[in-house]
Amino acid sequence: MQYLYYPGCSLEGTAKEYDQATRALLQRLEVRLTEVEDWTCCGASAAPGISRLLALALAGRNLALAERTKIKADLLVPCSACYLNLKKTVETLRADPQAMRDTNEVLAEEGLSISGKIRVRHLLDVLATDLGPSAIAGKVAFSLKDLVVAPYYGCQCLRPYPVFDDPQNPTSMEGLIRATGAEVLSWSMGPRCCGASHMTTHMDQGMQLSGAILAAARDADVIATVCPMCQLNLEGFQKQIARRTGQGEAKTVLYLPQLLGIALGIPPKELGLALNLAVTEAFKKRIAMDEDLSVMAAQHPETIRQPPGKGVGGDEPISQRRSMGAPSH
Amino acid sequence: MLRENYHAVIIGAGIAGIRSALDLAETGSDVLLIDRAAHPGGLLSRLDAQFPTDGCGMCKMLPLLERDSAEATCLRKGFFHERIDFLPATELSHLEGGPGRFAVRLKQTLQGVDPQLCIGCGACETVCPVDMPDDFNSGLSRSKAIHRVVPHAVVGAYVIDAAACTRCGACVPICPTGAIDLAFDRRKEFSILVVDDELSVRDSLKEWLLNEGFMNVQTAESGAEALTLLEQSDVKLLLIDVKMPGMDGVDLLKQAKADHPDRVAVMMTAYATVDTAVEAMKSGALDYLIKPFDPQAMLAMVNRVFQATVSVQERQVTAGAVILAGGMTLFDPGEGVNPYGYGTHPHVITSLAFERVLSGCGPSQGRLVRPADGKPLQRIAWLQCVGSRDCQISADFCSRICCMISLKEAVLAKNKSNDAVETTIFYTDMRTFGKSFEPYRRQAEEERGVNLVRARVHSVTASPESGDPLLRYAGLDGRMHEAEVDLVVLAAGFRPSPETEALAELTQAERNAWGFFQPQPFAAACSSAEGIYLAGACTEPVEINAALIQASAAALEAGRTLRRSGSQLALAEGPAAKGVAPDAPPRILAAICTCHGCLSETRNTEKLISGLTRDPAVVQVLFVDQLCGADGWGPLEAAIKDVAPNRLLVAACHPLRHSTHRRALSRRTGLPENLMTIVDMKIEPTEPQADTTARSLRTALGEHVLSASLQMGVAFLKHTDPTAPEREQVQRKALVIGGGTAGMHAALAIADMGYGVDLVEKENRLGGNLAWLHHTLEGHAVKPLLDQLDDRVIQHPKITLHLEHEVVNAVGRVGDFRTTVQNAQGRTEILRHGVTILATGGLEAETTAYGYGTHRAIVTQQALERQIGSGEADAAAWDVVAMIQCVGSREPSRDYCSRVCCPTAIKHALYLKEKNPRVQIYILYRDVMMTGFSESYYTEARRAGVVFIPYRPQQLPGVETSPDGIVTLSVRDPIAEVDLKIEANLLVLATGVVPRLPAKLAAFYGATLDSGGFFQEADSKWRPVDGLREGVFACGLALAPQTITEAAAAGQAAAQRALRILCHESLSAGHPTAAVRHSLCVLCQRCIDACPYGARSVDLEQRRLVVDPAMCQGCGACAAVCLNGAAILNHHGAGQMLAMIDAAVE
Amino acid sequence: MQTVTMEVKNEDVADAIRTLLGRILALDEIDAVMVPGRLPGSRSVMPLLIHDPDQLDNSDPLSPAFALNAAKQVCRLTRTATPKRVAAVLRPCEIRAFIELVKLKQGLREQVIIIGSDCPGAYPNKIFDALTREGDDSGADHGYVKRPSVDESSLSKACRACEHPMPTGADLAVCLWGVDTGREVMVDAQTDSGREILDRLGLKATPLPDQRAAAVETVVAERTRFRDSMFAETAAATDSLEKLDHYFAHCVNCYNCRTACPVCYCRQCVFETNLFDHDPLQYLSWTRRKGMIKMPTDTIFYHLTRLAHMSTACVGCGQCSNACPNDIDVMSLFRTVAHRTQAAFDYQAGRDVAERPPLSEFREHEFADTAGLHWRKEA
Amino acid sequence: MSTPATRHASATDTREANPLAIVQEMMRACIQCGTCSASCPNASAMDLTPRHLWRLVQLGRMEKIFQSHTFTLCSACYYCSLRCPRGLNPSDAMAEFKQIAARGRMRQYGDTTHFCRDFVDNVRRNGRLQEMTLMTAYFMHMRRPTLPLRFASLGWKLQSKAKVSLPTLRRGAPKLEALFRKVEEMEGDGT
Repeated sequence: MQYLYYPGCSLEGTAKEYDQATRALLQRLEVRLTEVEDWTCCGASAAPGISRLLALALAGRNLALAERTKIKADLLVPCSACYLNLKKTVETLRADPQAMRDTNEVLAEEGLSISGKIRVRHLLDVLATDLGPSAIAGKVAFSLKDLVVAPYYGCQCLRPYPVFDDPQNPTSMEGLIRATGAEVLSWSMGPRCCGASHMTTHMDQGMQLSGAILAAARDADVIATVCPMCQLNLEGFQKQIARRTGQGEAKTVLYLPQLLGIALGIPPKELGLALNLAVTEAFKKRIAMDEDLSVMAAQHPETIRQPPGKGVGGDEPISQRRSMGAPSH
Repeated sequence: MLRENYHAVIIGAGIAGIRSALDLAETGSDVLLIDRAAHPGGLLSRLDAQFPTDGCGMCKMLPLLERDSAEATCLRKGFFHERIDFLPATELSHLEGGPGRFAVRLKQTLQGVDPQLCIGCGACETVCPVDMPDDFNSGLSRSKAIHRVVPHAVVGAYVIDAAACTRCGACVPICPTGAIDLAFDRRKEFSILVVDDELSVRDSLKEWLLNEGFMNVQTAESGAEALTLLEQSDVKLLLIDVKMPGMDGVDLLKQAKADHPDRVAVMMTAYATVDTAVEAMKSGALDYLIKPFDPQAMLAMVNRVFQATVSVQERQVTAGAVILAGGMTLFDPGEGVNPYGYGTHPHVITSLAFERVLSGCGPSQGRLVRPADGKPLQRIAWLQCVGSRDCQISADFCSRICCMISLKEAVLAKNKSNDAVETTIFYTDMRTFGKSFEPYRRQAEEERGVNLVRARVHSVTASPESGDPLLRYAGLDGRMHEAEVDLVVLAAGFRPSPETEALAELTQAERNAWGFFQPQPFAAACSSAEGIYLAGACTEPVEINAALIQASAAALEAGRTLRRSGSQLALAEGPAAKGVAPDAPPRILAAICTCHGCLSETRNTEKLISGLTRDPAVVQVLFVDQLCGADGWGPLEAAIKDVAPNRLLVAACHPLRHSTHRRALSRRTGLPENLMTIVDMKIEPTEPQADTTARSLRTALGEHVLSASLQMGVAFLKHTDPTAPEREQVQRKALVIGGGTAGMHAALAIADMGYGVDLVEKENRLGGNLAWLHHTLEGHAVKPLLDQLDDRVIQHPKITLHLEHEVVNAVGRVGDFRTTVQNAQGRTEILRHGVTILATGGLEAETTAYGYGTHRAIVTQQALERQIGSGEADAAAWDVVAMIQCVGSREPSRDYCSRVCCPTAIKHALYLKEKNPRVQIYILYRDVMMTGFSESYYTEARRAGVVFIPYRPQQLPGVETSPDGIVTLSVRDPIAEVDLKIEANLLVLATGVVPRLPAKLAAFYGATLDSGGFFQEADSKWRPVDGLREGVFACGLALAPQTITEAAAAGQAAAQRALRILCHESLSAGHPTAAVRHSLCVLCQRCIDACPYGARSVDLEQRRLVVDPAMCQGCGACAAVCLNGAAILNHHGAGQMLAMIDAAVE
Repeated sequence: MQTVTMEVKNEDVADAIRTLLGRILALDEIDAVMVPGRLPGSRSVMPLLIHDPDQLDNSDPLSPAFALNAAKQVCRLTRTATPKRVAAVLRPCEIRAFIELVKLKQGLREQVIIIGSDCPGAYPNKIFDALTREGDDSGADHGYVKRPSVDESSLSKACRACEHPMPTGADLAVCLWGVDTGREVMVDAQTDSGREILDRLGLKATPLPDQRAAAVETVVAERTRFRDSMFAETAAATDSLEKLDHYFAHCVNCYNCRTACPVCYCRQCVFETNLFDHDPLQYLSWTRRKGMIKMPTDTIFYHLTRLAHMSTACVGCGQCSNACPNDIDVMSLFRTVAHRTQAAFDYQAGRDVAERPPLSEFREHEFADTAGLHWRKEA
Repeated sequence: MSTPATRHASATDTREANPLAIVQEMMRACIQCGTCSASCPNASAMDLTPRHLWRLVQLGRMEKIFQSHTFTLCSACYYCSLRCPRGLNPSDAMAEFKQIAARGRMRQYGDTTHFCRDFVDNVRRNGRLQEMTLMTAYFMHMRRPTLPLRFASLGWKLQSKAKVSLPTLRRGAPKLEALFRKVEEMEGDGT
């Protein structure tokens, strides 16, 4: 299995560990990643706030770079914001020939062109659909038995494009988490909004939304995320939220590939666990992580086997939003 | 028993199918009615009550004339008509030929229980181990794998759910009549070949299959080996691995199918080669399984193939026409986003399921309790537009009937709880678009306290405290609201029924964007395919009366095709049976069913014989085994020919089930049907004996009671008057009053069937409102329709046109009316006719509201349409156009929605937008009544930038005019919370429709008007174009506000109803009918008031009371109120009843 | 004009009424007056149809007895429309019976001017016969009028239990109670027709005296008390099939009660039709089952049928009891049952000609249910 | 309050003539059912509900719309788009407002527009986002001395984890200059 890889700016900065863990996990799962050469910012949510064409061009540039590589593979994106931006750009360009022409005109400045044929895939989509829980279960070296994990999806990998999961009641993480031996927290906050950039622009509102998620994860040991923005909001503002509301305790927040990586016995250091802002002592103890984060102290004796009778594949992708019909006149 | 040649085959036995079938049968056609379900009645079989009566009236569809041709019983129990054969669980599998000569191939799935043998005793149900959700009750109750589909159905009562059945076999020995066949032997023989290069796959598959009872399984490790085996044995099913060395699976498939195309093959594939497997389906593979697969899934598929092979019975018939009446199916709210937690939240159900909650045979026997936990219901919320009016799920249409269903359900819930239950309906537009809908809504809201909240609920979650459903919605006040209720009812919309796609392919009938069948412009009952007609909700979700009107129109079109193709309709005049002289002494043959020997074992038959023959009227007593089956009716027929009785007494179980037999027996022996009676023996199974699992049968009646029942039967027969009912001659000609859309359609329909028509029109031209209508919402030009109708009417040899004539007087009754018409010069003429169709039309209502008449920029929608038609409307000159809806409508003074105004306003708005995209259009409305597929034009109008502003009748928009030609409207926008001033170049008022049916004219024919001045139907739902007086019909705007297409359909429906009468030389209502003993009658006339059918009157000349035999329905109300003993009901006379009572207490 | 007075001379109230009748008969539009009276040389009181004003001397408008309920006789006079009308002096119970018959289209109300008076009650036929035989002829008349509540116990039981002694529904009501009948009687118009007649008689208008209401109330209260105790006794006497058998033990199927009943309007009773000409085998079969049956059969059945048919129309005139040769108290049972059946339909026989008899029509909401049709009847 | 109805945008209107045109185009089919409002996680913090805002869009009430901060509170969670029964995309329409505000340099939306502008400038220069540089620029623009303090602890934490590199000055021409310039040229806009 092979994918083109677009890490995005956050994964070079605040979400370095997401990048590290993704690479380490996929390597362990024998998936080859080819990073798109000379990639630049996708435009994030800011570019559309300035100009539509600029947004298309910034994202389009990266898509064009990906298309230019010789490798015929899907473009894997771990950052939900980048994923949505790139995905939306592809969809827009496919649907709007004028936008396609304009974008190509801009990209021509850099000698690039785009066809819109490339498929943009979220990391969670690849993990849940292409690899599936069985790929994890078969390689578990360190069972996370008794650990309760709250799967937190955030918005932009689910909406507005319901590609691989139910945008309102998502479940794609659950099989993966169970494959590690961990339990899945039953909650309804998985697809709720964390407040996104409100943390910068409307801090009160941002804290309220993130606070609600943290509060609902009370009974979980870990919150698993698949988006740098969500991760930062949940781990970086935990203390401020607790101070403000007068309740709430420190909660371990991990990127999903980190959690899966631990179960596969990948050394914490390779998963960038030291870079996380919220990893509780209890959690460290649970996974028997030693101080220098390099070794797992003991291998768990149990091996988890694939449940019998289940095929590879996982859930059917949820069908795309269908086009609306109108009666013949 | 079934015929081979039919005039028509009707696919779908819901109410529309039944209506079409009855209409055709009543005009002399032989009809085959099929349904994929095991019972007739369709969706309506699950709805106990309909508004506005809040009761059921399905039986009102039954014939009122020649009633003896059908069984006058509850249609929920069964459907019997001498010209209609019903095949349950049957689908169309092939169709060729054309109008007049269709070859129809049908596929009937046997349900495991022989309906001829099943007596509905229920013994099987007690031993069946499979507990599954009951489909009929929407899964709110449990059933067994072998179960009754419809709790109250009499025929074909039990079926086996093949998918759920475990084939444990427990039910087979316990069935006392041996009606159950699980096909074990055929399963053993069923030949399966597994082809896979992996030994482990071959072995495990074989083992699983053997365990499932498939004993004839062979395996092959390569394509070549498989081909050898195929030559040697008759393999029915192949399971083929896609990827094999040498010949691969697809090659094998092709070769295996080459000489045996009916061989079934299923491909087995790894995930990687799914594409190949999909490809293989093009080469004839049925399906594919992805390895590693679940044994259960594999076995389910094999079972399915097996069932399809063994339990399907093919049948070929011919038909002159085909009517598609497959109806619609409920949207599954669990589909897609499912924000309301359907299927996950226990207290969220569909409106159809709530119908079951209300039903006496529902999960809680009609008690108003929550299905999941039995908690008494105190707060119920209905959520409208679930699966409708939702572009996200390709449903840019309105399902039309959900608003009224919810209102009705809320009222029924109120009824059940003595108004204690709190009911709230969350809606977007309350679409009360029919004649009686608005008053019903008003009553529900104002008198019954049903809360109507204009809001779309966003989500349903469980309350953290109680677990009860918690609704979240944004109120009109701009605030978020939460409401906790006990039960959420989702007013789920509708989708085409599942077989629509296949039917479209087989019949070549086109479908629309949403998968419903597409009718032809102005011809709701015509499909795009010749000879294929459309009835009911298969074209659009519709309410009962629209479905029935369209069904009658479809019957008319089918009849027309039959006539055109030279089909002879075989209508027998009068009863086939020869009469019995009134004074002939009764000779009764008593035939008693021994029902699989049960009677002879447990009864002293000698005693029964001596008891019966003590009365010399009983000439012979005959014991016959299985009178319910062909085995029993043979000996009985022979005995009748031998003994020549003039009365027949039968004792058997379930009298209704024998109605078809009885009719056939009457035809073959000449013994009139009304001189046969069937006594219910109430057969039930015994408890199994200790040494066996088998049950036998016994009658539930004690010896004395059985004897008394038989004696009652004898008493009944002895006193039955053998005189045949009176018949009245028919003037086989029609009078149609009004030459608009509906009138012309009605006239042409009747004339095309060969009967003369007098068409009377007040004006000097035909066409009515067609003259000024320019185009329809759908964009069809109106002029060509008018020209075509005009030509056809004028040139039709059977139509006599009376232009500029008015009806000045009329007398008579069904079959013989005399109408005096007068022309402008005052010359009169008397027309004689057997039926009358009132198609006097309607007009745009007049108004003085909003300054109408004071300013030339204030016009009505009709005026705008005229301007558009004449080219006067200069859209380019207008910057702003405003429209006000519901002017003078939906108010207590005119309490109905005119239904055409919203489509007209939007039609005009779209037209103006097209001509001048810059024109701003504001439509001020109360509820946007864009029902059905017209909803998409509402969306289109919104998309085109038309601004819709809601107003409340309590706060009407203000209008001011200025001399510069500008009309200023002031209205408050409730959402934006701003007062708007709209300066418009044109203000268009939608004043609605008023009927033009003078009460005096209606009274000539015994018809009455409703509160809106429209023709009062006999029943707004079930007899939508019939007057209370038989022989008088209405259509078009005189009947109700209608579109052109609806008026055309109503015209045809009225014609079809009229043809039932015209096709007879003489008329009879059938048995029983009322009569008058003049010697006793003192003319107190209580019976006239009591007669609900208007069949009784005083002949003033003769000073005596007369009964119209064609109109009397034999209800007996007259006999009940008559104190003189003068009003009597033939066949239920006082002497007869007294004799039966004496026999009963003997 | 609403109310007028008629002067009473010599304390002869009846004569004052005769004067009134004379004036009415003198009107153009009135052909004849029907009034109780005695044929010369006879003791029995019968309705007389009088055309010649001189014959009014034979009339006895306040007769203390009525051998038959005259309602059916009024029907004979009003079956179809005639050019002129008749006037009829009727007792309140006769008026009520006539109104019931009008509802059943047996007579035309507008064809008759009804003159009624406060009814002190009447003697049973047998007692009246005895009284007149004793020669106390005139005394029976005058005493009865002057002392309306005297000798209550000898009045007919039906009259003593009659809580409607006022001539409700009459065009003209002759008022005796609360009026000084030594000097005058008052005539009150109760309908438009009544008022028209009064207008043309040229009599002195006067209001009704205040004390009248109290006087009426006293009478009604007394009779209601009697009625209720009669109901209780009768109910107790007939509360089982055995007791009912006993109650009607003397019945000989003479059907006199049916003939005497004013509201039994059938041309021929169903019990006189061949429906009850049973097969001899039938009698034998009945006695075979029961061991013994009373002959004639169908007596209880007959009375029950009459109750079923007529109790909602029963006006309580008591003629059934009057007519019984074997002194069966038919009236008490009929009234007891009728009281309940009429209450069940919120109906009162003879109260109002516009009121529809129970069970004769469907109310709109019953209609759809019963007949399966939704039909708005013309208003 | 009573004002004459504003003229509506139509397809031919240019963006300059009617800045609302594009949002109107997007939201015309709205039937004011309120599903968006009820689904919005930020609705409680908004001065106008989304439904109210769309109605103002349909009625063309510019002044009321741009008195409101509603669209700045959209966190682009797309719940409303998921559920809109008309199949509209209110989330994207909100983003469109942000653009209008940014283009129009509307002072009242300083927080939002400055953030976008600083972000894009950062990208223009560096190609990939320099998070620390962005925040510094943003805080400077906002000219609110207390603002940086709210992020101080987080900033320190991030730095201690070496997650944010110190601002490095990129030499030479901005990385994406050509691309940006072309866009500006094509849009004929000084942005």
